[in-house]
Amino acid sequence: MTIAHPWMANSVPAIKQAMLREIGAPSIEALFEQIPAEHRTAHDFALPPALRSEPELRRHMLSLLRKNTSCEENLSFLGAGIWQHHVPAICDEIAGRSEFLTSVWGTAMSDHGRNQAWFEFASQLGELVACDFVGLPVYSWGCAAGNAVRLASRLNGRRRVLVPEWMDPERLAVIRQYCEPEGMPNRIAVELVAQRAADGLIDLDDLRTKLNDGVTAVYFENPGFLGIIETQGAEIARLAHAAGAEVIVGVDPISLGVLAPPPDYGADIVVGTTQTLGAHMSAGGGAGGFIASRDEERYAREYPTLNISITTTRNPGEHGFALSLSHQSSYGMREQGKDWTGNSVYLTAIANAVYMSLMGPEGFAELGELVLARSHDAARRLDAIPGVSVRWKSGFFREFVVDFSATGRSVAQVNAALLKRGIFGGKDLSADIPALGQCALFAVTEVHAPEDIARLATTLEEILR
Amino acid sequence: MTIAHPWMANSVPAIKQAMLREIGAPSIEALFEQIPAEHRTAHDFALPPALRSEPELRRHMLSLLRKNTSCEENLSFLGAGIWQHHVPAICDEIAGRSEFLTSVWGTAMSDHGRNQAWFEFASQLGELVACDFVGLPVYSWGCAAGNAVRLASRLNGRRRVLVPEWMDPERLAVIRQYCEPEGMPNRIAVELVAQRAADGLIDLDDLRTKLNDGVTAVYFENPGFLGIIETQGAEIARLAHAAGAEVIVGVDPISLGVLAPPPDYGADIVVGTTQTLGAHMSAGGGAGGFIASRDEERYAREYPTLNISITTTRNPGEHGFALSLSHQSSYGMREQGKDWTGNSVYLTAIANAVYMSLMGPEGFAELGELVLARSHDAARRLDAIPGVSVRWKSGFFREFVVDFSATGRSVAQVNAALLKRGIFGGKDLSADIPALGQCALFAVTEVHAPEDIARLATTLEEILR
Amino acid sequence: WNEPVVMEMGVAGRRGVVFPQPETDAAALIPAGMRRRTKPALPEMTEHDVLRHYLHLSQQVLGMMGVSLFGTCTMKYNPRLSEALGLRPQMAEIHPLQPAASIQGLLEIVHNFDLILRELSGMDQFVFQAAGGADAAYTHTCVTRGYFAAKGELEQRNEIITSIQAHPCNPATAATAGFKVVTLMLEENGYPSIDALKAALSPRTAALMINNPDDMGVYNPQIREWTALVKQAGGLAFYDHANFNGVMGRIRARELGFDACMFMLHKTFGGPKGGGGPAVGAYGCSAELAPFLPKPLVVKNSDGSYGLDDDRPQSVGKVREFLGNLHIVMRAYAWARAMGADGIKEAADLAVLANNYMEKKLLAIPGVARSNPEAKTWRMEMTRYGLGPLKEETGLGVVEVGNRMTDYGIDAPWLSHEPWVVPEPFTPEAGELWSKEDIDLWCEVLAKVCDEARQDPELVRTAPHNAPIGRVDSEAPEDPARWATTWRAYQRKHAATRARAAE
Amino acid sequence: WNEPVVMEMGVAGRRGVVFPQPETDAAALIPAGMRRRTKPALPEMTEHDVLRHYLHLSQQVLGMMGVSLFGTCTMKYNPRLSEALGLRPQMAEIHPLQPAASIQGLLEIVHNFDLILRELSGMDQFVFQAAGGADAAYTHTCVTRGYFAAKGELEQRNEIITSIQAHPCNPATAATAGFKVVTLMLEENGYPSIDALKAALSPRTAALMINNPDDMGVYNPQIREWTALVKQAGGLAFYDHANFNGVMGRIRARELGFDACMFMLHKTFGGPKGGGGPAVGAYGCSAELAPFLPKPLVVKNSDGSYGLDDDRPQSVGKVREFLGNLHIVMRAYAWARAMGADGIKEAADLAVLANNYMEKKLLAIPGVARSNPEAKTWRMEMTRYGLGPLKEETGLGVVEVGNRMTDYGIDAPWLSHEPWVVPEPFTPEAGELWSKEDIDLWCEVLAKVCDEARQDPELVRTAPHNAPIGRVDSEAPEDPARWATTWRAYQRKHAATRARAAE
Repeated sequence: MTIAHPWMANSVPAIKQAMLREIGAPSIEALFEQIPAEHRTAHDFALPPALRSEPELRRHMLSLLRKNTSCEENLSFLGAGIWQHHVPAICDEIAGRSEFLTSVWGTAMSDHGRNQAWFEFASQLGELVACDFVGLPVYSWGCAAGNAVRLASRLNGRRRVLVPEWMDPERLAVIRQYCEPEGMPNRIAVELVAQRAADGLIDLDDLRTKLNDGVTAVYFENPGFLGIIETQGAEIARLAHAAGAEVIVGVDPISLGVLAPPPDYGADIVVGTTQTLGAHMSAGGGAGGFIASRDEERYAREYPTLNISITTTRNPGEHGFALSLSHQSSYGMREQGKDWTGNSVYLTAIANAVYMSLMGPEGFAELGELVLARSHDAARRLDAIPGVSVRWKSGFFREFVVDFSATGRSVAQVNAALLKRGIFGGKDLSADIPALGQCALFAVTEVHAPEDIARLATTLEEILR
Repeated sequence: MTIAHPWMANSVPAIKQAMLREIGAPSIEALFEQIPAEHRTAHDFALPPALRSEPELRRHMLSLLRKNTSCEENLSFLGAGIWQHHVPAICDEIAGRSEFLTSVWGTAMSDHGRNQAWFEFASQLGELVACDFVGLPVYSWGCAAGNAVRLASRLNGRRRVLVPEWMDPERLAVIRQYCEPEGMPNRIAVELVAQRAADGLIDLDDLRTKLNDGVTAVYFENPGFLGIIETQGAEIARLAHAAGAEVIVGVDPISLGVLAPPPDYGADIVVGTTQTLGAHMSAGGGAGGFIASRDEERYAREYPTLNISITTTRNPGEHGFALSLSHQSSYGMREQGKDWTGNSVYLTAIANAVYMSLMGPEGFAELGELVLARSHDAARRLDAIPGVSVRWKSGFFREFVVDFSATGRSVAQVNAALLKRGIFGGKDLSADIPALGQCALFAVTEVHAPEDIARLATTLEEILR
Repeated sequence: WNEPVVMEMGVAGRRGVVFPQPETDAAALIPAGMRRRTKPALPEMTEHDVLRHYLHLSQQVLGMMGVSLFGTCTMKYNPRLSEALGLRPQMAEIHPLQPAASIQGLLEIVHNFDLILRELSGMDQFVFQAAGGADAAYTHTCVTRGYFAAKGELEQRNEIITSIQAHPCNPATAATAGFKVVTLMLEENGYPSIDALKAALSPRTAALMINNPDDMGVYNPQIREWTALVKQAGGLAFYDHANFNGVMGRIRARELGFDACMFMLHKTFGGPKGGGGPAVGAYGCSAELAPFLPKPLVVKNSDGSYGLDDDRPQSVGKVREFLGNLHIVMRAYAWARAMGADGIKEAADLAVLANNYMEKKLLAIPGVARSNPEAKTWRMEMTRYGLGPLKEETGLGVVEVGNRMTDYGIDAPWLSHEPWVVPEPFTPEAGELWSKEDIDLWCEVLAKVCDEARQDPELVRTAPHNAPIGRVDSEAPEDPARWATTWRAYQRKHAATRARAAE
Repeated sequence: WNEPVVMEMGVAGRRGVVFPQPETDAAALIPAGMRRRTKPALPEMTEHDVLRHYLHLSQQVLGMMGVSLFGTCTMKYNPRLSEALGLRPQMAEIHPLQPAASIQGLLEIVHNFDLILRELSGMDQFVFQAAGGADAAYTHTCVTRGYFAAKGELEQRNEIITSIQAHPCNPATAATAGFKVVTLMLEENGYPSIDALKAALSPRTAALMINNPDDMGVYNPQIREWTALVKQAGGLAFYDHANFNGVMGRIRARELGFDACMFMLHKTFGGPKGGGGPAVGAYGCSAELAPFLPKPLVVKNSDGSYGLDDDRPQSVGKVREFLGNLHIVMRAYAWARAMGADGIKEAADLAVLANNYMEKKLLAIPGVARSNPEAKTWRMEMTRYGLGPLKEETGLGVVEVGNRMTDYGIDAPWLSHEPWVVPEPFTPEAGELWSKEDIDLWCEVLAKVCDEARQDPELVRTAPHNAPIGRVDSEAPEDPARWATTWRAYQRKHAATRARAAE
């Protein structure tokens, strides 16, 4: 290269020469002496041509992005693990600040501001989920659930976990991965508990049947995959605790301005998503998870996460924030550590902290009520379309199941027709839960105005006419 | 209002009450006692409904912006005062930093970083235009030219200014405004100097005829409105100086990596745009201007701008940056000040500073050559289309005049056809310079790839077939 | 950071941005003699180095990072949503000469915001070409010229009347436009008398340009009589609405008899300060003056679409190229929509409440005096105070106190426009943004520094101690031998200084 | 800023964001008993207050604002263009379940980046589901399970071999996946011997997971023999390419006999660190292993369009929901395109050059020792050093020195993964970003601090003195009675502490 690259300060030939002179090496090639000749790739790499100029690169990238159409131009009712909630502008502003964007891990003193922001993430999330101990984030809700099941298993040494039958297949697949496949000696068997067709709630009879002293934990969600609010939490927890199992509840914290936090009905460990708290969907890149519990030593000592604790400093009255219990992580103990940890979604946690600070108690309450109201409005409106019915007409949060079976069309057909009209219909459930027939899961949030709901309904009427 | 507004900290009813209690006022209404009852508007204001929630506001604003199509989705060849150059990403990053975005005017110490950035704006611009004195920015190129003419008139007490005949009508209108209309006692008469049809350069004979001891300044541009590089600058300056007039040259500094800076050919005062140096077009909101000259006291003492000078501080060896010559501004002397000043485009100046730092000498040289090459390539390609001819086939920078007269179509018709195919054609010159016939001014910059030029040409061929 | 000047940074050969090789040889395309001979001495840095440098500088700006009650500037929250919208290509990548059909959303914003301002002012048409409040004042002088030229009175009506408390841009733009400036002085009640106005009015009167309330928080209750008298004399009345924030939703300029007014969108309407723009001075006027407005105007067509009206033969032309800083108009429109009529009125309520609340705290501080002490009414949105008593007692005035305040994260207060009618003036404006706690903090810091001025004057005299740099030498920037607005000038003069020192 | 914890901020009733009133009554829609009874004790703040708070915190992060040669993290420039692109709705507002037809651009990016990584590694298929390097290592353990399950050897092959210098994520994910971990120790030349490997291999061997070069800058020249031996034993060889930066463009994992490898897009490929993600561990493998990869895969259809292949019966399923952090893949793709093949190779060249340049400077500092001092070759992209000699001389080690370095704007160096094989280790990595001057500065500061450790040990012991806060108490976070990862826990324990103190 004759021209220096803007991202490589020493790519100037004269600087390279000066550095070589300083160390007394004849050439850069010579510095690679450790690599045996026969290890080296003979040919040059065949990569697409370099776009070293920013205008060229920008042009190319925009030409690619332009081939996408997003949930901004289109009207989307997709949910099922990633949800379209409003992302306040200052979440982007703060998470995009160079200081946060490019930070690594300095010391508690040099990275004080970021560590404080993380502590504030955990503190505010702790308020929402009513838990005193909150770890730094993990990769996703599914990963958090997987970690939590393993944590429970380490606590009680048992190897069966009960989960709801109609779980998100995406999340369930992740949990299964964490629980190890058949044939592994320490496998945790994942067993499904039936849900009642009438109200979508967990079938307590089936739960009782499956609960025994081999069960490490009962896991359920609020709202569940199909949007249903599980009202039997206290009874489920009572049964689980009676059998010596831990109770793990998965939640979307955005619902907790209106819904009771899981510890209120007996949860020992709470997991869930952080995506809805100020993170863009980003094709799934907004996913993030958390693990929280009572601040009891036996729980804390089994956390796989990195954790930040408030502490004091040399200056009287000053707060500092430092890693807590890091030795038990994989960084500290390698294969003896609790599961493993590494880079996760720490920047998202800062956006989450900003989001929760903006929302406050009233924001979460207002948003929760708005989501309840609009999603029920939408359900009512769709239910009124001939041939379309809403499977469970109340008792849900944000998402609800729409049954197209009686229209004679498949969800795939309906969604294809909607797509032509600029609408992403609900997630097709027909393959995941065949028992439901041609059903789709529609998500309605605060980003959906009444006219959006009306547009969906009239468009569906038009399609199904 | 019962709910506090997110932008008004004291809109909480309890806080308002506490503040009223503290001052002993019975009500907020009472605080307005100074306004006589008969001054008060009786009715409530009829404004559109408030969109207090950010999601609603965002939705509304996006619905409006979506009705625009920009030069990003469309291929644009518009120039003529605002140009589409590449804006490096870090210009936006820096100019968008909260610290710069919301700064006002503290002290030299509390706003040190911003003052330094402004000094760096002036210093780098000074290198490009080869001037030692550079003021803080003014509103636009046209305003800068207007200020410069008035500055010249204050220097030599004369009241005629000569400008090229084929000036940008937009910019000329601004200059005329600054020179005052007929009937004003201190009016500076704006007189046009002919340009030669053959090469578009200034007609020196006409210039000689009009130059006399009443001329305060000769103003010309490089490149001129029609893109033409004025090669007779030294001769023009010689003639002007011989007549006792000042020489004011308007430039786009982005050309100065390849073109000679105006003082090289005798300019006394240099003005121009700052928009091309890292500012988005923003429908004209990117406009900005500058005034520069030799650092001679008699010039400096006539600047209407605010200026930042480097200075020392209490700490040995430390640089500081403070206002210079502010007393002569309208802030210091009201109607006795030099013209007037006020808020201008100071944030843009920071983006400009970042841009110039990124570009460096080689960046400006490369960009200048690329613009020269691509604009000439485009001109050649268009000139080859039957019926289409390029008015002046060389000697221009970025912009060139395309003559559609022989096609039998008007520029308006051609542009309408281009628009249908996603192309913004060149600026229609037929009304501004009727003598040229059906001509349009096309701008080609580094954002235009060879395939864009090919697309323009083949589209024109298709339209004109 | 002890950050060097960018001109000292970099290494030859480094690049911050590169461009593709041209497809044809460019050197031959430069006309003879016009090729640049010596390269500009710009820094040569990587993209990261440039970014890091300006990030460092950004961290050395206090402004609204602390509490800034910067008077006459109406510090508001600048919504970051609007900043993000401003970077959307549908705003940022719009060329002003695009066909109207391609910018319908933008024109709709401009038109609807025009309607909002009409409602708030009673005027009949707004234009946004002026790039700041002062530029809007200038626009008024241009419209005034056009109006009287059309009436054949331009040569006769060559005086513009203003008051000593009007913003300096009013006399300055009037003078720049070629008018003689007649300045009225304040009387005891805080505003010039009707008699003084009458004495100033004549057949030469072209216009009155005035603020109300002024920066002392005093409202001229005779303003309707004023506008009537000006009208009677054949002149135009222009309302500089720089201090609109305290009267929003209470009064309308047109109903008070004004022919024209201006709003500062970067202050009153939530646009970002940006250290001084891009800004907009929205200029509105009566139907009688509208033909003379700078052109083009944004209009709504009969088919509901929006267009540009350039066919305005009486227009005075342009005050700046194109339509103005429409990206700032977009922000102001968003602000107004987020506030609504109720919100705008409440902002005025809170601004006035906050000012009077702050006044109580400030007057409790020994050493602080108030402008127009005899005016016993509640003040409007801001009030001028003075540290004259402190200065007499300690020898330390508002400059030293301001410098010391920055050590506590409080940006130095705005002092006063020229001329200073109060000794050691300062003009804090609390507005509707700042919380009661912020105002309390601001006053506490002032009280503390006034106390320090007595207890430890040297500490205050040598302040700031906690800022990015030490107190600057402000004499060099006024000395032709030492001032330097560019690095090249600095190097030349610095070399000269060293050479002299060596002799 | 002496910034309070956000939980202490705000005033009841303030709002940061509001929402429209619902059209229907929502209260009735909450099932009985499921309504939240007490509101979460979150702060109540205005939008401006929240912004200002987090702006203050952002200014209290050093990181790359100074010079950060943070080893094993390969600090690169994170292009801001990609950050802006990431906020485009066509990236940010994409739902992962959108129909493939609506995300063709994204899928094209993923597929073409897959091709780039295939070319760089020789592998046959990449997948981006893993949300970090460690997650990619875990992906390997999952694929390993799937592969041997399909062969019916899962119960038999229950051991994974790694080395003590492999990144901890390798043994940790292997153990989490249910494998027994066999760890090889280093020998004098800096890597385990062939004999040790042979002794570890057996019919129980499922895989080898290894880095090369390691963090000492030592390249195992026998690595081809290693992979051959593993293959011979029936196991899979996984190349943890954490240290790829120094060998980019020189070697290909597949040609060295590896079955799979991973790249960290947030390190080697210019993605932003973000303090630890969102990240991507790109996992690539041979065609033989590809059927077992997590699904779905992004594929190019015969018609040139892109789609998702979910019909992969042998797939191990998922390691994380959806397709992974594709917004980071987008950034990595942009980085790779901006670099090109030549640029990527040059980056490796410069990283190795910089490391050896830095080494010369570091070894000139009294008190600094080098890992594997007997290895006399040029090192690869980074090398581990130790302040053991300084510690012996002054009692001050790398923690104190690092704290003091931050006083000079140099972020504390990365020390070492566990276990520490060098006393008082630190592992600086210069990479291709940092300039010669940055490296010089870093080394000068280290030299200065080592000198201070001798001249003024108390200054170093009590450092930092110039950071946002003083040195923290790191014992409390390990004490169950005092640790508090949330404000609510802190308040409870703090109250308990005070109560005890009061007794």
